[in-house]
Amino acid sequence: MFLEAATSGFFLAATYAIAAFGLVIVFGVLDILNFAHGALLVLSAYLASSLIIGGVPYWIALVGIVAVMALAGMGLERTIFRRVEGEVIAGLVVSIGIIAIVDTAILRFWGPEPRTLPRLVEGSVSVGSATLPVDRLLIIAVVAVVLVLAQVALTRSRWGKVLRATAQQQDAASLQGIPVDRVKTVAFGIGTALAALAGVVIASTVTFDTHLGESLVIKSFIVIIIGGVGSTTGAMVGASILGFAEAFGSAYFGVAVAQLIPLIALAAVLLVRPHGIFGRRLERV
Amino acid sequence: MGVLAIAERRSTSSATGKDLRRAAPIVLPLVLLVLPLVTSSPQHHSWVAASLLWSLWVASLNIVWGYVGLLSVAQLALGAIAAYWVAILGARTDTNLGVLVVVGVLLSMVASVLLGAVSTRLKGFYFTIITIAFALTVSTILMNWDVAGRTTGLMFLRSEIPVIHLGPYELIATTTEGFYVLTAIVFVLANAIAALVLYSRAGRAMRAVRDDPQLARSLGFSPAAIRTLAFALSGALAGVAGILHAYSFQLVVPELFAIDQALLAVMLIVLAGLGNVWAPVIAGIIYLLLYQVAPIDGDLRAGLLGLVVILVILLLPRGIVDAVPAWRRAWAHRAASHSEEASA
Amino acid sequence: MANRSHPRSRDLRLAGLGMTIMVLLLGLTACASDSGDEGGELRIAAVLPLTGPAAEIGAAWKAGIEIAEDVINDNGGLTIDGNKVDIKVKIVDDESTPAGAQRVIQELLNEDYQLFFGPSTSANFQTAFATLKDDERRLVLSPAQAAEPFLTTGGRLFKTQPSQSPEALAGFAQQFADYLKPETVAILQPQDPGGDGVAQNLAKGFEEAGVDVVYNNQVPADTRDFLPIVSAIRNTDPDLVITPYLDSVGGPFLQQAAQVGYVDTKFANYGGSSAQVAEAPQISEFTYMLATRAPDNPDDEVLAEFRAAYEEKFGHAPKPIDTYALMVYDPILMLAQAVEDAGTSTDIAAIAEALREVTDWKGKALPFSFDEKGLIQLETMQLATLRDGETTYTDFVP
Amino acid sequence: MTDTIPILSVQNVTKTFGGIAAVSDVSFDVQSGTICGLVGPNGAGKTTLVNVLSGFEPSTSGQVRLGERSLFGWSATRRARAGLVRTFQHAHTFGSMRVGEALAAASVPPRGTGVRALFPSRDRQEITDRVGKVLQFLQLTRWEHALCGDLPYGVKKRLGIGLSLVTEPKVLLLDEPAAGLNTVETTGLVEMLRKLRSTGITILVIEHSMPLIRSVCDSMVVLDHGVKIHEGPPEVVLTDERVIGAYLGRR
Repeated sequence: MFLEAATSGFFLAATYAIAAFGLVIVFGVLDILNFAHGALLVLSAYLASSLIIGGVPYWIALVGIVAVMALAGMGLERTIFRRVEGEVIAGLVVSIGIIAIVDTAILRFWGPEPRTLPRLVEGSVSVGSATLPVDRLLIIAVVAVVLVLAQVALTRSRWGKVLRATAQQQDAASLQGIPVDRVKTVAFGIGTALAALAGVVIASTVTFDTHLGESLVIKSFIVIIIGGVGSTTGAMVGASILGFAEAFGSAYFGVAVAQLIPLIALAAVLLVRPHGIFGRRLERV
Repeated sequence: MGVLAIAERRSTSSATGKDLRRAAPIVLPLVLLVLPLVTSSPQHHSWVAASLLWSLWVASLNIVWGYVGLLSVAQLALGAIAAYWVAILGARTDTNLGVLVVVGVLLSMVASVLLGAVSTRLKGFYFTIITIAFALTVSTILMNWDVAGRTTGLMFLRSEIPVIHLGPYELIATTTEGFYVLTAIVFVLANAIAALVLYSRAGRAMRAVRDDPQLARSLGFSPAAIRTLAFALSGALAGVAGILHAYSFQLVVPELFAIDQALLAVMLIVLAGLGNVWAPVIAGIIYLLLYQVAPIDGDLRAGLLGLVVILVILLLPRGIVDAVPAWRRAWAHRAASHSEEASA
Repeated sequence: MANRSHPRSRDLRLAGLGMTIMVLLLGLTACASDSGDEGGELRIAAVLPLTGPAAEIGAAWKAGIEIAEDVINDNGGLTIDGNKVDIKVKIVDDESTPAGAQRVIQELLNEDYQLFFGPSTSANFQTAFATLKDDERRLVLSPAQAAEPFLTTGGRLFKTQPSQSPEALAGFAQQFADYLKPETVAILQPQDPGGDGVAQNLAKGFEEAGVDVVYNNQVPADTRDFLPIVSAIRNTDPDLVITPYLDSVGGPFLQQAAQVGYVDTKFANYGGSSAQVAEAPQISEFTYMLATRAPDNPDDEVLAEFRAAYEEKFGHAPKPIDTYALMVYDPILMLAQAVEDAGTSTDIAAIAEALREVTDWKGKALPFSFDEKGLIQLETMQLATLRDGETTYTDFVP
Repeated sequence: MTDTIPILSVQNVTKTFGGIAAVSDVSFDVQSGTICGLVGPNGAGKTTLVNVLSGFEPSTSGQVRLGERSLFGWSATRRARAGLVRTFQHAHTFGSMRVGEALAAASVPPRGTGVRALFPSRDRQEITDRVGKVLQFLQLTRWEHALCGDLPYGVKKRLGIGLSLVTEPKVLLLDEPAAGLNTVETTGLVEMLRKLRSTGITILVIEHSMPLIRSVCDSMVVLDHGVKIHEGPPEVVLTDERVIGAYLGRR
């Protein structure tokens, strides 16, 4: 039981982390909390289901959708989010609107039935008494690699430095000749791409429908607040806390408890350390 | 304009027009009370009653978000507290309904004030996310609490509302028309209160604190105290809305007060004009047209609303900018980027 | 604030508002009640969740009603004291929300419908019925679990889905116990009214039947990760696992159970269908108890007429979820029968009385009758067991 | 120094951020009805000192007295109500209000939770008069119905002072009132400060522009690296070579 719960914990952590990672990048650069992150994620899941059921090989579908969603994200930034940039609340409201639209679109095109995709890999491995599904282990690995790469890219690569520079000091960045506007667009693209990646990954593991978006994005919000807004490391730590808390909660204490754990964790963090575990201090007003 | 305008009435003559304009949001809703004379169709009464409930939610949200600038997604959850209180004790004790309602409203008020206390620690979206968490907590508890009827909820029958004597007129809320009149009266009062608050010194203080807390403090305003006042008012309003909401469906279930409903209130208020005295009325009209009258598929309504919200924010931020001056910067920013494109 | 924008624009806003209100009032008066009972047809209103969370089941209910309508009209309609009339069912969408239910009920009352089917989901039913219950001129059939507390002797409400009273579910638990012979059972249900009923009362039933309930938990309907729950259940090592009654929850649960190789215990279900194991073929034994009969069983001659009508209308065989269609199909036929017997389409009391006394009507997909309180009494129910690809159907008397 | 009680007295005030002292052990008095200039190069701790005096930041040690009252532990709100009002270097206004409205609001900040403020105040006429006076005094009359958010920078700064004046303060802390103003506006400012002094308001003004200091201040205090390096009448202080060194050295 422990190992299964742990696997589940890792899996949840991975999904939350990758969803939150995108949110953080977008927030860092544009000061926008994209509430529609989850909706875009679910949209990618639905696209994936159509492609894969349509006979497109999984990996091609994955790459294709991630690419498309990245472009879509850039489009959104150019057309919509740019206008409310720096206005977190305005951004929230806009993204609420986007959620409504995306959900409606999904219901129109795909209908309300929950959808399932053929497994990525069948089968499971036994470790002692525990039996662990291979595909989840695989996905955990993939996500872990992606996150590590992303983190490295963010801290080491030139682009990463540019991103972080823009996030920290926009004026300074533009003075150094960084094309801030383009950076923002790309950042939003990356964020959406990560959402898409998360979406396709989840789609191939669990049954999904439009509700998945809302619950995931709220969880991701909680994650980035716990971890500290604007900190990718924090996002990953927060995701792990939440993922494991839920997995072990529902394994050992029942579901109701597991539902409350994230909320309690959030309250605790906000009261003890409002700026989150890895967050920079908040300015008090 | 408040105090100033009143003084100007003595001096300048043009002030009367202004006062009319300011009286309108308080007086005009009285039109609602003549509706029963215009139409006797229960369908129309229930249409407008349902819409007025959303006007009430928006009025409550307008005080915290519009007046003091803190977006709360917890208003419906706050209302749920009052509604469930009345439902649970109404079913198990024979306490006087009036007492239950008053205490219920006070409970929502207290909860709201406590929630507001968080806002002295956490600003902006941090506060918003706290309210999300609060709403989730409430619904999770309700769904797992046998006394609250878990997911089945509890009945909340109008037939338990006693006949209310308004002078010669007897208000029997059991009928659709009676319930409509009750809702209309409550709304007219609530709306008038909300409007008067906005015009009062406290209202200006709220806007002062919203616009620039630092400056407000430097001039002797106490942001914490003023926010507390706003939260108390909006909490009480939410409590009233919650109880009426439950009576309208004659039922309390968690889904009536869920987050998606709160998001609907957010979209409505954004369209109606955040911080606008008219917001509740306009929001009610939008709801009436889109959710009651318009013969369109259920799953289209939300999408349509979302689309309009985005268009409003992008194309006429002034429509909602009223309460959020910073959005004008977004507008300016946009204008700037345009001119750049032009020059380039 | 209004005083924020320029005075002129504010005047405009005011004017606009005033006009909107006037337009509305005019509109309201204009489209005032356009009721009027077209002679020559029996009007029935069906309130179903065609959009929103419950839309999938709503579609099945809709199918059932449409088929019933066709069957009746193709057989020449009804004879109400001498003259032939067609049956005309108006199907409206309550959007799976109480708000929607409230709106459409008012709409239907405005058109003066007297015979109602639904609303079919609990919250929506409670909202709608609160409006209908004191109205002598309305008769309501609904499958909603929340209808049960409202049933009264000689009343005008009829519940078309089997009771979830402790006694009833105790019976089903006994049935499972006799049929599957478990010593310990684990129960998982979705967090909704139906799930509440099953989780609480079925558990009681098992205890009474001497079966030890080792796990009993409810999950939110949008739960996606069942692995920890699977392992928690597996940890208690029950002989029998009762899966969520909703296929949309039970399916994922079984699928993930199969993933981790938890397939060799017995899985059973009350209210679900074979759809649950569609994604989990490795499950060695899955039994589901149907209040109706399995509509996806090609060899069931009782359902032959229904299946034929269904295929004719929709061009494909009934799906497992169409067990819900069956739950509407017959009650509608029966209602029509009752109207014929009562010889009136307006005297609700007479129709209600007749409905209680109906013993024989067209269709007969499921033999049942309504008791004095208007609660459906099934003469037979069905247990279907999937074992290594083979499905065996067993009828039993509840 | 005179033996009358100074209206504002700063006693050994120290403010440290994470060990680094932004202001260390600064003491000086401001006599009632005078204008005192607080000067020093960038980073000398001038604004920090104003924040401490106005209660926006707690002092690490030392205390501030307003008349004979010690303001120890008083919140900014309370200090403002006691008559110690500050302005901001960057023009702060209530963006969503019209000028007249903002002034009216500032003239009667509700007390406590302000429940009483929900009801019309009794002293409307007085408020109108106050607002009218300030509008006159700062020549803001023509802007009365303009939105604060739309005002030109110079006017915004003037309104900033107006907002503090309408509260009828005893002591006014002006944080770089001339910053960002053109020469015309600056001379206007000098005039205004003189008039204010004549109405008996005590002013502590932080300023960079020496001409302004020289022309209006009765006394001045020079800070460098958070330490007071000189105090006295301008003509004396400004000839002191340490001051010139500290000051011009970094120019």
